[in-house]
Amino acid sequence: MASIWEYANPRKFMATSEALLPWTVGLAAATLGVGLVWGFFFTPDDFRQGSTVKIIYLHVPSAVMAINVWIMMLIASLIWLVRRHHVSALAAKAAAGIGAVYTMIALLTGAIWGQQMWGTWWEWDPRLTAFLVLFLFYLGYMAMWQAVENPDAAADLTTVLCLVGSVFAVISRYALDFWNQGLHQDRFQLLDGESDVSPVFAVPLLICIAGFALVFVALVLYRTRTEIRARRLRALLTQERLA
Amino acid sequence: MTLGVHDLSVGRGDVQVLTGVGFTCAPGSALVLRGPNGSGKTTLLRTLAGLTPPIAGRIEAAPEAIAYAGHSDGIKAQMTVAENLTFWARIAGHRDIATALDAFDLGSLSERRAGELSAGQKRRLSLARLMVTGRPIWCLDEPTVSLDTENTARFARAIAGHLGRGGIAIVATHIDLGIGGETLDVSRFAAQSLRPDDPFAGDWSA
Amino acid sequence: MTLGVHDLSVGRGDVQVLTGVGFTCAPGSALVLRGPNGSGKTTLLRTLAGLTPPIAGRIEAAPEAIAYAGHSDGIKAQMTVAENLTFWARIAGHRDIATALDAFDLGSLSERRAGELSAGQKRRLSLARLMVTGRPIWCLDEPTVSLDTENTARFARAIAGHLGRGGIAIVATHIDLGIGGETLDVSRFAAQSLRPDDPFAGDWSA
Amino acid sequence: MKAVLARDLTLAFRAGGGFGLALAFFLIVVILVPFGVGPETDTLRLIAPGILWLGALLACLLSLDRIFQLDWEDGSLELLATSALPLETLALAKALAHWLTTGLPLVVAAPAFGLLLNLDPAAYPWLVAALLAGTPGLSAIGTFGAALTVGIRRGGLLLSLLVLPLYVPTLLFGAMVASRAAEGLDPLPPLALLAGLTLGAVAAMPFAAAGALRIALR
Amino acid sequence: MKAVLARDLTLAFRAGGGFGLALAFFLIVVILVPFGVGPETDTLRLIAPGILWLGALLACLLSLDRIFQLDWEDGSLELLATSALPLETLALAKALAHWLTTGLPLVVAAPAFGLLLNLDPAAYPWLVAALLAGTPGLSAIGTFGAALTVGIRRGGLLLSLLVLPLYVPTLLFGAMVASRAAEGLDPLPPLALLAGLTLGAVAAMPFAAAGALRIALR
Ligand code: HEM
Ligand SMILES: Nc1ncnc2c1ncn2[C@@H]1O[C@H](COP(=O)(O)OP(=O)(O)OP(=O)(O)O)[C@@H](O)[C@H]1O
Ligand SMILES: Nc1ncnc2c1ncn2[C@@H]1O[C@H](COP(=O)(O)OP(=O)(O)OP(=O)(O)O)[C@@H](O)[C@H]1O
Ligand SMILES: [Mg+2]
Ligand SMILES: [Mg+2]
Repeated sequence: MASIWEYANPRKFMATSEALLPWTVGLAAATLGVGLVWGFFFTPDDFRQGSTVKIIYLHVPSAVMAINVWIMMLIASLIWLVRRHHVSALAAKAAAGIGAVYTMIALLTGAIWGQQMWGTWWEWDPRLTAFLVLFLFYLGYMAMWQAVENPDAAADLTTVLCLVGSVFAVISRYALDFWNQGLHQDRFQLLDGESDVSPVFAVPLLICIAGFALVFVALVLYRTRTEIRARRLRALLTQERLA
Repeated sequence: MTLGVHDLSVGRGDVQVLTGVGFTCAPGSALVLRGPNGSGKTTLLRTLAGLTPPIAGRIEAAPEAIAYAGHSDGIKAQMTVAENLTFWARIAGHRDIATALDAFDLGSLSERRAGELSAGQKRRLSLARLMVTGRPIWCLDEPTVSLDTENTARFARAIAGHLGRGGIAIVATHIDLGIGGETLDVSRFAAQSLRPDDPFAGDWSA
Repeated sequence: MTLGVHDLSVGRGDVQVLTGVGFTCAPGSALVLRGPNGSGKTTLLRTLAGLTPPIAGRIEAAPEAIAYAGHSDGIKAQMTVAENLTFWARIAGHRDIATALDAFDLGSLSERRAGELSAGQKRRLSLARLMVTGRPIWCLDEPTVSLDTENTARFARAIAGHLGRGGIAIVATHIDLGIGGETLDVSRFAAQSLRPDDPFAGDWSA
Repeated sequence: MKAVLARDLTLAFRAGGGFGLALAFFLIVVILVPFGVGPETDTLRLIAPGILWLGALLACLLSLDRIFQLDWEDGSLELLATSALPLETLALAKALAHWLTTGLPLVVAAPAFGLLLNLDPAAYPWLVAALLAGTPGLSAIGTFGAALTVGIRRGGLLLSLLVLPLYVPTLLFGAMVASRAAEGLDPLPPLALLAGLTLGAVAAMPFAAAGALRIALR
Repeated sequence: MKAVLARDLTLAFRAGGGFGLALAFFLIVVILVPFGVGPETDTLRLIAPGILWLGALLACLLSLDRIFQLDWEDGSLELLATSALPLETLALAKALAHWLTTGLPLVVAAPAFGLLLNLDPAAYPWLVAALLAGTPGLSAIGTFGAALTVGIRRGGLLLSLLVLPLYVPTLLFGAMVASRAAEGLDPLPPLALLAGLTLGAVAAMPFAAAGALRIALR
């Protein structure tokens, strides 16, 4: 059987991802479309929050994904560190931009929601703060990729950074379990039996989360391809110069 | 202590500059690296010194045996000549700087701030630094730049002394140094291609 | 445009290095400055270029006529060779960099980032910069450092062309450049004393 | 002048050029303050305009030493000084490039950072107006300071020390604009003073900076 | 190790070395704050511990890029890397030298600056204790950041961006010590946490920094 590591070869990856990309894009668009339309137009308003509750379909998926993306970057970076697969490092680089945008969406929607719910745009509770620090790590991570000339050195250095930032990713997910304080919504268990969110909201929300995840997969494939092409271009230019 | 280099490929950034480099230096022998601008002398010396990892091949000599002196010399402008030398001597684990000062006639300059030296005086200081490292293999990149004739002769004497003590010297230069030794033209090994291990290179059309 | 220097005293910091320097350069002539390390060649050139004010004496030539090239070359590592040259050409008020690129065979390197050049290639870039300034008097401090024989010849041709157009070149060097011209040994003017205008010097006992 | 401006902007956008980092630093200062002083909303609202200005000022400060130091280190500055370009024009071009890469992004982003500190809604437009009027002055004064400290290896801290006192009036009036707006008072007088300060700084700076450069290069 | 330490201290005390400038910067930040937030004594007293910590942190930050950058520029770092000295030891010596020239003076001077901000008298000893426990951690984390950004020309701003988020916990607990003391609460728990953070940073830093240096020098 072919080893999974074959896909770490850029050429192999380009071929496979080319075949996969249309499907992922289609699936992502469909899932996200269904989830958002369902959530926005076919769910009742909340008795307490009115139509504001619909922000949930943007806020929760983007917040969840913002953290997941960082964890994915961590895994990709570690693969680079251990096995020196270039595609893996480039995937981490490609994911950072998406993760940062998700984080920003979560921050913005959270702020708007907070303005409605808590009467303030921002609160300094542990989870929100850790999340904001995570955003800073996204920025620093991208700046680091920008600043270092040599791609291999950049990959190594950003890996170190990614490792350190993971602490804050974990805190922004589990802060409430540690400190059990703060204004922010408790972690609700969408999947276990006694969900505290009525299924009317939960099902479209789950679809939205899946949609955001698929959008991420599609974008990351796309951006990784772009990164590979950029490296390829660089190699070709160098080759031409040397010829 | 012999320096053996076998089938070495060296590069800078994405580019492989030299490939298949091989030579051996017995104790007491010098090797002069020659080659036109951009042929890869500096790259080879940096790789020997352990500053750049080789692309392929083997270097037979502990990196702790090698002292490197390149274009930038690690001299602190705010410290005096003697303080600069003492620092490097202490890092190398001993304290005698008098021999090195003498070898390059720095005695009269030893209390001067290094920032107030002329180009040639600075160069002498960085050559003196080599002597205090006490390492057997010297890798020198254009060591006589800015030196006048008298000091070039001093440098040749220092090299001769080092070889006489069983040391080895690898020297890249464009001009004649009068230190004897074999000459190696690095352009023989010119590769100037992408690194062979670059997965983004090669023909992708297939 | 003639360069005349009359009874010039030059110094660095508190120290007067040369005194009584005098020479004239007619258009089309070169002057080679020689002298052992630390004798004051760099100091003299910097003074001529207007970077260091003279202690005494007169320099007959507008500072706008003089282009200086010293040890540091004002090259931005992040910009390409062509971008670097274009910048200096624009500062000088014109846009043609092709001649300068040709003169030092930089055509094939023009899209390279300047940070990725070897020592000799960088030196060629900084010599090419001189040509785009379009100034008649060149003050060069050890210009052929790091250049191989082929490029030293190129440099000699560039100087010859410049002199042929009625330019002037003052060149400090330790090695033979093959550019002809008169030779001036600066150690003739050696002063190595405190600045004569230093009010804290002299005999205070009286 | 255009050549210098174009080059500085190019360098800022190239790898390691540092564009956008001032913004990031601003953000970080704004985030750190609540940690230091505690997250009580009322306290924060009270000190918000001051902190925003302080953040902008520190972010600006941190990038000042790039203005001349890099050019000095690689010898460009000496060559520019002996070129046909007057040093006054050089200083002006440098200040403009600094403002475009540092001040302008801060102005654009400030309202978003105001949210983090619970700035009073009435103060937002005034905050932006004040930053727009004040930051060019910060760049101009900073360029002067950078010219004074060029040639001193790692003059960064010394530079801050020289420049910060000069920033006091700008900070004072700048913070006053936003806080007066938040309290419902007329913010125009300090704004006018701020604009006056900036105009004065921009007008006088090129000469002062050029003078300082001439001395430093000697 | 001792040789490096001695050299760094010598360099710091020589002209242009920057000793004492951190202190001056600290002072200026502390002075600017009242201009920014207004001179009301109560507000000041409230935010004093936070501002003092913020000032210390920023002063520390500003000198971080000296740690490795100068040595990298003049080639010393490459020579040290090929010398017999392990890079871990080098990083430790550098962090220690940074703390001795930056952190320690801040600790000593902080009570005086507290006066300027009307710090509560009860808080003084605790402020000093907290700074003493916290600033070595700042130096250690900063050394790690400096190692990450060495070789990036003027990485100063990037360095701040990377390091400041890591300073958040130290700032948080540090300010908490003094403010709890001012409010009459028990300041020991945050102080213990602070010391723990510092110990962790000092223990882990040399290895992380040496790793980063190896990559940067390659
Ligand atoms: C700027 C303010 C806000 C930020 C930065 C923020 C951030 C976050 C983060 C980091 C998560 C966790 C994602 C995960 O664990 O994977 C989350 C989840 C969530 N947020 Fe927010 N949030 C904000 C405001 C709000 C507001 C105002 C509400 C509603 C009243 C809200 C409701 C939720 C809910 C229901 C979840 C899902 C619960 C969970 O899985 O833990 N958020 N948000
Ligand atoms: N940092 C770098 N990144 C990429 N390529 C580089 C770098 N430095 C040098 N090169 C390239 O590698 C090749 C070899 O350079 P190297 O410095 O080893 O030459 P050299 O023989 O020392 O030349 P010189 O005689 O000019 O010093 C050159 O073509 C050069 O352009
Ligand atoms: N910045 C400085 N401050 C004080 N003195 C200096 C400074 N730079 C050089 N000197 C001293 O001035 C004298 C002349 O130096 P200069 O650099 O002009 O010599 P040079 O002829 O160019 O020598 P080289 O051949 O070594 O380049 C020397 O004795 C030197 O030590
Ligand atoms: Mg070389
Ligand atoms: Mg000289």
